[in-house]
Amino acid sequence: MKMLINVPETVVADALRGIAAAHPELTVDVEHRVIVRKGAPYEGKVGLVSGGGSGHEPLHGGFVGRGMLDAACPGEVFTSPVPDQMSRAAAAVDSGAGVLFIVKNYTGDVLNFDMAAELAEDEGVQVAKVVVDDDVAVTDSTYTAGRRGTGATLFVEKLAGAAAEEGAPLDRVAGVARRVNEASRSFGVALTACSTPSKGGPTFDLPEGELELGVGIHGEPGRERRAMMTSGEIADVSVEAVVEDLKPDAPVLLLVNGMGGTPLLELYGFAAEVHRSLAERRISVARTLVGNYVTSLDMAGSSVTICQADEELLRLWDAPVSTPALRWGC
Amino acid sequence: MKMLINVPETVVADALRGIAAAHPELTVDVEHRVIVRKGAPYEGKVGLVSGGGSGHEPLHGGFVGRGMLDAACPGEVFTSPVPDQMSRAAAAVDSGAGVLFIVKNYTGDVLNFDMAAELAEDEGVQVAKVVVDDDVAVTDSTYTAGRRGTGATLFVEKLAGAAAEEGAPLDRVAGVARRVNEASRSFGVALTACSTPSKGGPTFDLPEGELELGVGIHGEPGRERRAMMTSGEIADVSVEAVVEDLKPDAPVLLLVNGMGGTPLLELYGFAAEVHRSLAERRISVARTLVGNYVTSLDMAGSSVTICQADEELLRLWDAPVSTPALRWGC
Amino acid sequence: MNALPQEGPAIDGAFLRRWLDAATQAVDREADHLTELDSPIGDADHGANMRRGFLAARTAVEQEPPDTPGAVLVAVGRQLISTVGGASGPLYGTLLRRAGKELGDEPVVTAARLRDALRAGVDGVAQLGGAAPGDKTMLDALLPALDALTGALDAGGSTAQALAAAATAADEGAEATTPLRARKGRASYLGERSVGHRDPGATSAALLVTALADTAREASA
Amino acid sequence: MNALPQEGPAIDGAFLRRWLDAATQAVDREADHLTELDSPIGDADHGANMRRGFLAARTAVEQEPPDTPGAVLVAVGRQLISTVGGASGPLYGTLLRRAGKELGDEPVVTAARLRDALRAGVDGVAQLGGAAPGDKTMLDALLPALDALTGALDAGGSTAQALAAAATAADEGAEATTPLRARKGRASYLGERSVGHRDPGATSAALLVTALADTAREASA
Ligand SMILES: Nc1ncnc2c1ncn2[C@@H]1O[C@H](COP(=O)(O)OP(=O)(O)O)[C@@H](O)[C@H]1O
Ligand SMILES: Nc1ncnc2c1ncn2[C@@H]1O[C@H](COP(=O)(O)OP(=O)(O)O)[C@@H](O)[C@H]1O
Ligand SMILES: [Mg+2]
Ligand SMILES: [Mg+2]
Ligand SMILES: [Mg+2]
Ligand SMILES: [Mg+2]
Repeated sequence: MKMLINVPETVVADALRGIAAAHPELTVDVEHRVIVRKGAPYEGKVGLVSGGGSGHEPLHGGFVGRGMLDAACPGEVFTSPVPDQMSRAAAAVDSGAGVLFIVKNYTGDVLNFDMAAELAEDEGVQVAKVVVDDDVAVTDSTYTAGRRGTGATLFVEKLAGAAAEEGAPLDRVAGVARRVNEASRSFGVALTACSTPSKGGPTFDLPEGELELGVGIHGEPGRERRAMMTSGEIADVSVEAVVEDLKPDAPVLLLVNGMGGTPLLELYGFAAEVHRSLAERRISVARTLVGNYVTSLDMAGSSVTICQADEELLRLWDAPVSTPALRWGC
Repeated sequence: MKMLINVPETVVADALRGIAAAHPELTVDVEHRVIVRKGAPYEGKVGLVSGGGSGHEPLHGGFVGRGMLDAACPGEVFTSPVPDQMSRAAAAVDSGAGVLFIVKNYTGDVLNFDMAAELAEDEGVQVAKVVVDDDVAVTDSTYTAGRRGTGATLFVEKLAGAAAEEGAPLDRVAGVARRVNEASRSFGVALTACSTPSKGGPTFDLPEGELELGVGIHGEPGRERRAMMTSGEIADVSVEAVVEDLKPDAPVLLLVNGMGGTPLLELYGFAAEVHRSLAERRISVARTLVGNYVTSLDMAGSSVTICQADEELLRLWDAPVSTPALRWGC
Repeated sequence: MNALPQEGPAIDGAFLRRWLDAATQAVDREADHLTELDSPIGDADHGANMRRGFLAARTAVEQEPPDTPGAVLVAVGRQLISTVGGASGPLYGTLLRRAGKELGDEPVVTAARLRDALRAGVDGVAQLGGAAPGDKTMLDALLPALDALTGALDAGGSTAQALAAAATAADEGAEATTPLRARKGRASYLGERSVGHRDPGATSAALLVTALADTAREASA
Repeated sequence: MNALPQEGPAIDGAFLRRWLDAATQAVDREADHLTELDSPIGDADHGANMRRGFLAARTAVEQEPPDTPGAVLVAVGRQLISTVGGASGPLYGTLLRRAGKELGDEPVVTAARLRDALRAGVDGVAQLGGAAPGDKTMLDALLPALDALTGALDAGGSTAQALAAAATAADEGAEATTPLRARKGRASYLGERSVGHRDPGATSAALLVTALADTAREASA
């Protein structure tokens, strides 16, 4: 599998140098692997820190900036970052108002963020933590590590980020984050596996005529393999899965997310089918975001995330945001 | 080759329905295939119309909005749109100040836009045309259809769009567009071929150990096949090609563009190497844009575009823009 | 004992509508092959483009059948221009519109008149696209076809015979594009690498001329 | 005529530094295999993770060699925590830090003391990760290893023999994860589909225990 890289060992460091070159509005510590919003800490503002394995770009580094994250900690590809990164980030963005850790629910991420929280608290930083677990493809949470954190992470980072920007205190920012996570559900589909630099090839093999339903964002296979479907059928399966689980009774925020390898042309066509499928279920869509936001390297496929929105969440969604990957209102 | 589609015949129409669903700020005429900025025509403002084959998203539809295009006309995949689309778009965005057609230099695009210009002028619309031809991979312009229009199209649409937004008259807007095209050069590299819906598979085959230098954005092979290179080597070849041809003596605008299938993680790493390579040639970079903007469906690869910038162009670059794919300052 | 040259079929509106039918069937049948040819030296869409255009043209002509040969050609040309896109749309569209205009509203035309009209159309293609013979384009099938048509008619051949000769020449012309280096269109970007591939547009042009010959043969049979 | 149980080598700082060396070599050698195992039921990074962590640990320990066994284990544990990431980093890091702390600053320890320290470390893993035996994790190699170690020592086996028994048990435990359905970690997302694949973490755990046995064997040889 050919990749636009130097050597697998430097992929993350190389990307950080590129982010530094392209985004003067960010402070990138390549050695310690922390991306910080210029000017942080902001007086009186709660600091938002997230992070996770690399390979999901623009998540999380692309969401650092006004109205969203104050810092992001990229780990190796598909490997959660180490505690030192998050404790360093916490120290860098804490204005005294405390720091919120936004953690996707994976054993590695949870363990490393927990250790980081201990370190940060030792240094006198007040830390709150929210774990994102929106993936309905993980059915039994008792006999698994629990639902995975996927697309809803974008909603949590945007909405909690907006609340923090408004000056809300740590407990309220954390409250918004938890509320958003509880109101969100995701379901992912893969048409191809992705290839990681360290493996140098596909992480699993998926024959021409088949697809994987219920995949995560780490190149792991899904819960079920099926014969290839049309965009409309995939939309129905995805929408059914999230609606069935959330049973929304208010307009939703919709993320039609590309896994990375699916062309935007196809993704917009899929978005049309998702809208059709939601309309058939009498679910109205308040806002729609279409694009490659929570990716799995070069995997072809998509995920659908819905978040039941109320007045406050809609206001926070529309609030100004200015990051490399998400920007409006300013 | 698996695709997230219904049937090849409806790919473009499906995508247009999705764009309509996701972007209330645009008016999408799915039947006649025209994407128009809401509120157009704007009193006294020159209208900018572009278009081309589909498969290059977000180009052009993703660049419709304040400070950039007033309308875009998507053709079938890799097939230039038909004259009726552009004449219809011209009529929709002409405020009386005239319309600029921004055309990528391909026989089909040029012929169809020319016919559209005739139709529009018959209807009393004043039309100016600029042909973008920035691809240095096409060496002899006498024995070819001439240099292709690729990454510079984004610069032309952004900068001419900003000029129009400032209220510049048609001849000045067209002048800016031509100046930007003359000051821009691009060079593309493919690690894989792309697959078109109509063909259902790769448009050419590129073995594991090899890459194509000097590719266009229509899945056509490049000028030369080489053994696979590192990100740094590809950056050097690309930078050498554009710098050699443009010989810039002022800071440049830089676009490090992904062909669609290359993960953002890799693209940022490549951007770091491009910066390094430019610095080694003593060329300073005024602004950098990294992302999948002028794509070739699922092709893995990259292109580098530089545009020599002066005070005016920098001001126009920084001017507010609000489109689905490019947004800042508002 | 060779058959004496016999007068061909009447070239009227019905004749050209039958041609459109035959041409549409041929394009539809060969679409995948044309797209295949357009892959190594193009962008893999020629077959899809031609199919889309001719299906639209046939539908339009069936809805309100023009009754003169000229009107049929103009209608088909218009449809191609407004449905094909790409390079081939305006080029084939111009060819047929020019030829149709040339024929005016005569209800029936001779093979010689049709030849002159097609000549005007092909000149239009050369003008619009700026290609010369040997540039590896549709012209490399169209020009030999016109010459063969002229030669056969001058030699007193029947319409069917002359069009058959034209079809053969078009096929040979298309075949002969393989060793050429493209100087126009997408294939030209490949430079030397365009050598060794048959030009898709020349191939589709041969299909259209062959459809004309088939129509005449069946009419005179 | 079976050999009488003979006293094993002294378990001091040098011994554990040699273990680190052997473990690092084993992890480096098996990295690709570990990543392979992590592909079908994980995210294809376990080998890269372990290699990165142990190379860093060896470098750190070489730079300033801690002289007590406890200090070596604590140093390695710290390095793993701050360089590996993923699930295995904190888990292995905790195992070794706990074990090291348990040993305090004694310059030389008996096999029994080491066993108790490792038991404390493994308890830490169970606590932190919340996994139970049979959940298809590193614990399924670590727990059998501890039991075998205990059994062999109670039976009066030498350090080398006891650690060899532990290594065998760890290997068997890792092998025995293949038919299990994962209930913790990434593999658990696959549900039934995790059955039939060997757990990468259990496999790397066996490598670490085997390195311990090899170190003892070479020392006592
Ligand atoms: N300048 C030109 N003059 C004449 N024919 C041309 C010219 N450019 C391209 N063609 C013909 O058009 C064909 C390609 O048509 P098509 O694939 O439908 O359009 P596109 O190249 O825009 O994808 C070529 O094979 C060639 O025969
Ligand atoms: N909760 C847990 N308790 C014990 N071991 C675990 C747990 N979760 C995962 N592991 C072990 O970690 C291994 C995976 O490690 P690694 O691939 O490095 O981390 P990640 O799963 O984050 O990519 C698994 O094979 C398993 O043995
Ligand atoms: Mg991992
Ligand atoms: Mg085309
Ligand atoms: Mg083509
Ligand atoms: Mg793993």
